[in-house]
Amino acid sequence: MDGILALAADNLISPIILSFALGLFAALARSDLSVPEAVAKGLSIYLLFAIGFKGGASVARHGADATLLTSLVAGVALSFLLPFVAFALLRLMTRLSATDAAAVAAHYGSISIVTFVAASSVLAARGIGSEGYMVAVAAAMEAPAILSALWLVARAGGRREEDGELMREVLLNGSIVLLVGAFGIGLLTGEEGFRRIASFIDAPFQGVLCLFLLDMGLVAGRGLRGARGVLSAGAFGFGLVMPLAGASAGLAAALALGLSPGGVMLLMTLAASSSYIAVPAAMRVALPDANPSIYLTLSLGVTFPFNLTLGIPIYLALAQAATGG
Amino acid sequence: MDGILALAADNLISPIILSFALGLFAALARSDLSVPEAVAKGLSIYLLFAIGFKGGASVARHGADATLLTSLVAGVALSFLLPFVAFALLRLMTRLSATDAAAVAAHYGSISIVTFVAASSVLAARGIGSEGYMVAVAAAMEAPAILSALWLVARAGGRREEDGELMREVLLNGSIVLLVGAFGIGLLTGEEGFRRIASFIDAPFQGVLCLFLLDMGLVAGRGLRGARGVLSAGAFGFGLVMPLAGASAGLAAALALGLSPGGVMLLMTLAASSSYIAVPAAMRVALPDANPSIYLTLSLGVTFPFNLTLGIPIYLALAQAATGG
Amino acid sequence: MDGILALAADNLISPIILSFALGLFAALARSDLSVPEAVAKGLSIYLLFAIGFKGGASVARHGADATLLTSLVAGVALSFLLPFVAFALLRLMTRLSATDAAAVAAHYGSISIVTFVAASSVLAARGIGSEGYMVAVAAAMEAPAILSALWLVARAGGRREEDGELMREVLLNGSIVLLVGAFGIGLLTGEEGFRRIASFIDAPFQGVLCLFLLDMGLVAGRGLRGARGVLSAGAFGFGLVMPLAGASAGLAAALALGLSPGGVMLLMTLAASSSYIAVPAAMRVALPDANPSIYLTLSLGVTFPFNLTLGIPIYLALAQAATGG
Amino acid sequence: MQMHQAKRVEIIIEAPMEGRLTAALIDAGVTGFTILPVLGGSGRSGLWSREGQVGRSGMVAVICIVRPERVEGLLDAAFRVVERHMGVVCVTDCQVLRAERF
Amino acid sequence: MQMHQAKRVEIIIEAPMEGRLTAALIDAGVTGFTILPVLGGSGRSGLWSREGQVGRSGMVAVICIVRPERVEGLLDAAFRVVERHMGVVCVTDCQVLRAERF
Amino acid sequence: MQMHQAKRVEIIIEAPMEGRLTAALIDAGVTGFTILPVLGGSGRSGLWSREGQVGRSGMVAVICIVRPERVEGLLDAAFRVVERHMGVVCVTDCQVLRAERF
Ligand SMILES: Nc1ncnc2c1ncn2[C@@H]1O[C@H](COP(=O)(O)O)[C@@H](O)[C@H]1O
Ligand SMILES: Nc1ncnc2c1ncn2[C@@H]1O[C@H](COP(=O)(O)O)[C@@H](O)[C@H]1O
Ligand SMILES: Nc1ncnc2c1ncn2[C@@H]1O[C@H](COP(=O)(O)O)[C@@H](O)[C@H]1O
Ligand code: NA
Ligand code: NA
Ligand code: NA
Repeated sequence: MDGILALAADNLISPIILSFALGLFAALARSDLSVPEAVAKGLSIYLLFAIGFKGGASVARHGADATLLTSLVAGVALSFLLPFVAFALLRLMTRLSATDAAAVAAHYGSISIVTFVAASSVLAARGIGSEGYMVAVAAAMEAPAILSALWLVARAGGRREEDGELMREVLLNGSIVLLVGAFGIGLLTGEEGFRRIASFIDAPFQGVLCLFLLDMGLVAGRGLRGARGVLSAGAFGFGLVMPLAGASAGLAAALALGLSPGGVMLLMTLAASSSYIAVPAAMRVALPDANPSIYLTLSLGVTFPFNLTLGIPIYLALAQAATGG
Repeated sequence: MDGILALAADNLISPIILSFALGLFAALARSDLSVPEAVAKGLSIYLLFAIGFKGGASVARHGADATLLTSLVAGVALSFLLPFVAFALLRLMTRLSATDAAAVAAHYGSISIVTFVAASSVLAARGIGSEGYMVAVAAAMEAPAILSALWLVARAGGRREEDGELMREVLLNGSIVLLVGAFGIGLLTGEEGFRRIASFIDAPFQGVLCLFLLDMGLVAGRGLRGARGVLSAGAFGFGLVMPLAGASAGLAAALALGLSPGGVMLLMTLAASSSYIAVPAAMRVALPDANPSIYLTLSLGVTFPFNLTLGIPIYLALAQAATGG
Repeated sequence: MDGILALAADNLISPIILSFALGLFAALARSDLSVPEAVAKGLSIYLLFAIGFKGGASVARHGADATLLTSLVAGVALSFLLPFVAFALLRLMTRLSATDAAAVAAHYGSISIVTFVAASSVLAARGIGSEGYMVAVAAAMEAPAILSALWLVARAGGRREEDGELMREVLLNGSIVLLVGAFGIGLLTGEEGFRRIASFIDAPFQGVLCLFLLDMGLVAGRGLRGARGVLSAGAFGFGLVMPLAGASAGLAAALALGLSPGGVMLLMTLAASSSYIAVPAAMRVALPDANPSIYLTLSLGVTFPFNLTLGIPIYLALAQAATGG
Repeated sequence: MQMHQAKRVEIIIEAPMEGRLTAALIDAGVTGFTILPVLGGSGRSGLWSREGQVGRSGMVAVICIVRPERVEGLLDAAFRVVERHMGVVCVTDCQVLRAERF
Repeated sequence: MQMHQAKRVEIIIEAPMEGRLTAALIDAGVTGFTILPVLGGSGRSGLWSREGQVGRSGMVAVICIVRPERVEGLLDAAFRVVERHMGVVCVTDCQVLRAERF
Repeated sequence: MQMHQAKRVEIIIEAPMEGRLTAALIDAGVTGFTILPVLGGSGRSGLWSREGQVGRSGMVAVICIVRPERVEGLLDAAFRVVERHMGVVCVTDCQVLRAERF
């Protein structure tokens, strides 16, 4: 317990978290500080490219093993199943309509790549290794949750748009393509490729992450400001309980897979995190009647900060305790 | 005198100044070279974050002393008082209306953070240290001048908009929040935080500054091109005299405070520089009848290049002479 | 021959080429991956500034010689003459109208600075030196081809817009001004300037190039997708034959000039490459009846990828064989 | 200058639906349109702003200028896409040069 | 397709005044509007362009579609904000789908 | 609120021609206009999108609000520039506040 607190305190005064807090503060104080949309997108392209490439290069270095495949399968399964957990919890804790609950559930089955990146940074700062292919697992977990959510709505009798395009769009979502593509490039070019562009993708990584989290703080703060009154206490509680439930499922799966302590922590983080790019866009197309304020505020305004500040140290402590690592 | 000339010559052929000159040339020659607005804003976010963070980390390293507080107070006082000097000079040297003169005066009481950054770079290149908290002084000097200007207009009987929002907007201006916030982050995370992101905020700093000054040159050049005939000879003269007046006031204050040679030079530069972000926006809201071409052209087209090329070496030479440093 | 193949294979699995391939794949698969226009422009500003500066600093280091001038003259001559070769080939291989053929020819007389940058990277990765002033030659080759194309249209009786502005616009095109300007800054500030900003313009260069080529792949892929059916087999063939013709002319000129092996390869690459920035804009103004799909698809969709993947290794092998270097 | 009557249809729609709308327009034979970016706005679902967003969020404005007789078909096609989504459809009378383009 | 008469009000205004204008609109009961970015322009105060600017400079275009009976209130509210500032207010007749939204 | 009849002219034109168009407008005495960015579109020369482009490609929308009696001169000037180029010119009736500005 003491370990967790020390870790959390240490985590809280890192430049990354403080940058997020600065953004949050600026938005809540109605400062006009803002990051242009194009710059935010540019930073996210950099982060996806760098994290994908580093993952691929690390697999090239250490070699792939059978766990790569079983991990991918486990990730897909988690993404399929977590929406059902989320939906049940939401039905229990809130009075959201079936459509709204399903839309929220889709977000929590999917993942947040920035939370993943922040968790990787914590591992790196502590010198804890992890499986490079967790990046591929992250990509594999983005989409399946959407199918579960659509199935939940259909079962609840909700009308939903027939749309053959949707799955193609989600699977070829820019962030998935870039992450998997950069992973592939890292895998193919290996050590030699990494050396060539290391001073671009490695050295400035933490700093770019700071600026990106500054922007995430701004977006989250603006969302919270605009959504005052949108979230019931129950919904708010869900935003804190669900990541813990997800992390537990992730822990169980990771131990079954036999991952390293770092890998266990990353899979927990993925399961605990919730989407804020691919899934919101998909929900606007597939479930236009679901209220975007609810799922965006929960995902970006409640769960994302929780994971960033308290969640990640908790998951790391649990992962180390469970693996004895 | 020889020292100043050598310093100025040396300063003039630095990549930073030449980048500014390139932008200026391109705009005057009507090249279509341009930096997208979003990129320029991204570069300025980087510069503010980096300079704020470095200032905070430097205070964390060297410890704060009583001079921090007295310096902040001195900065605020300079920002309040310099508009009166500027207004008097303008009334003497030009035939601008009271409203136009007050709007210009507000710009010269406030500061230009890029001029400050350029001055810091000159210090760094010469290995001259300075007080890290000068960044906080810079932030404190942004806003007070606006109040003085509004008071000047009111006294001159000029109608002015009642607007309670305005001061909140100015004090929570994005650039102030980012500068102070990054300063705080640097202060809290200290040496350890700096080490983590040094390869982002330190190594590429000079290069980013080059690109940013390229853009400043473009903007200044476009302004000069558009404003042909807007400035009288008197106004033009004011754009060269006022920075020297400001720098003298800054020198007096800095000596009274007992700053290091580098710190003296930075306070002189702050007092000599004029705003081109926070104040123009505030003037559009508060003094819409003031002509923006006048204050933008003076601030960006005359005083900014003067400070960048001749001003900074002069202030450094004077600071060194006055402190014997 | 074996050497070329090994070189090509080696070239093909570099991060740069794979990033381009990823963009191409994403666009052809209709992923929504995209680089914002402002970011793409920001990356290109960085690349132009860095390559220009490095060229200038290199000339400052090694000194300029008489070949600088003769090389500039040769570059201008190549740019003037290649459109005639291209026009003749197009008339032979395709049924394009005189206007369309002239517009295409203008692109192939001019150059692609990204292809030049990619070729420089291949040289750098292999530790092969080259004349720093090739950057200036590249700039000199951008515009002359446009005059040749206009002359070709006029001769063919095509109506063309009288437009005194056009040449000024082309010669003061943003990319030319930035490239030449940065070259000048590098030349003036030399070794000392380079040291100051090396960690900005040198260290991350390869990585930035990757992201830029990712975007080029996206743009090329979108173009190819939109232009299905626009190109006849003959036109497509032209897109592969013309760079080889250009490279041969470049080789002859380079040998006559007595350039180093690296310089020979760069001049071949310049002659083989085709414009995608300055010339398309000029053609929209001067030859609005020419179909932009044709010239953009040929230049960006056919010749650019060809040069990037197969062309550059071929030119390097030939340059080394011809100079015995 | 010879002018011709036409209709200007302005559709403000969520960015993730842009592709579906333009596909529906093209299916309905409307091959001329222009897409403008939108910075922010307010409606029944509250205020929003584009700044700092990274996903395909926000809205776009699609402008189509068509001959009067084609407006009905255009609106039918657009309505099927917009129906259950946020957004606004607004038609104005206008006059155009070069009628052969529409 | 059932269309309804409405008014389209387009206000081109300095960016630093955007927040005050939208606040005034909301105060006046106008809760639907869309904000478009502006690249540059020319008016009595000369030419300007957005490129390379870093401050909150430039202009934005605010578009409000309202029922005809609300246009007067809207213009009153807008005018009080715009009055002493640069910018343009322009009203067009238009027709909208889904009148319940306005 | 006192309104005045005016014309709103919207010209969608290739970006490389923007400078020529605004110069022609100013020559013709039209000193008020606003330029909006365009994200993409479709016309007789097919679909295009601005994303990732680096050159001065794409289109812009130029909006001029003028007194009715000046519209003819404006269109003549614009037409000479636009004539052989891609793009669209569309005129709507509108009403403006502050007629002295136009
Ligand atoms: N009356 C209106 N006038 C202009 N734009 C509107 C109007 N109503 C809605 N919009 C735009 O459509 C978006 C979604 O509106 P809504 O579906 O009402 O939430 C808003 O954010 C605005 O950008
Ligand atoms: N007649 C007009 N038509 C369209 N936009 C205009 C017009 N007049 C002014 N504007 C816009 O409003 C801004 C300020 O105009 P002004 O207040 O006349 O300086 C200009 O830069 C244009 O963007
Ligand atoms: N009917 C139309 N309505 C709106 N915009 C159009 C229309 N036709 C063409 N455009 C715009 O003008 C550009 C060029 O059109 P075109 O000359 O037909 O290729 C298109 O890409 C659109 O942005
Ligand atoms: Na999850
Ligand atoms: Na000052
Ligand atoms: Na060429």
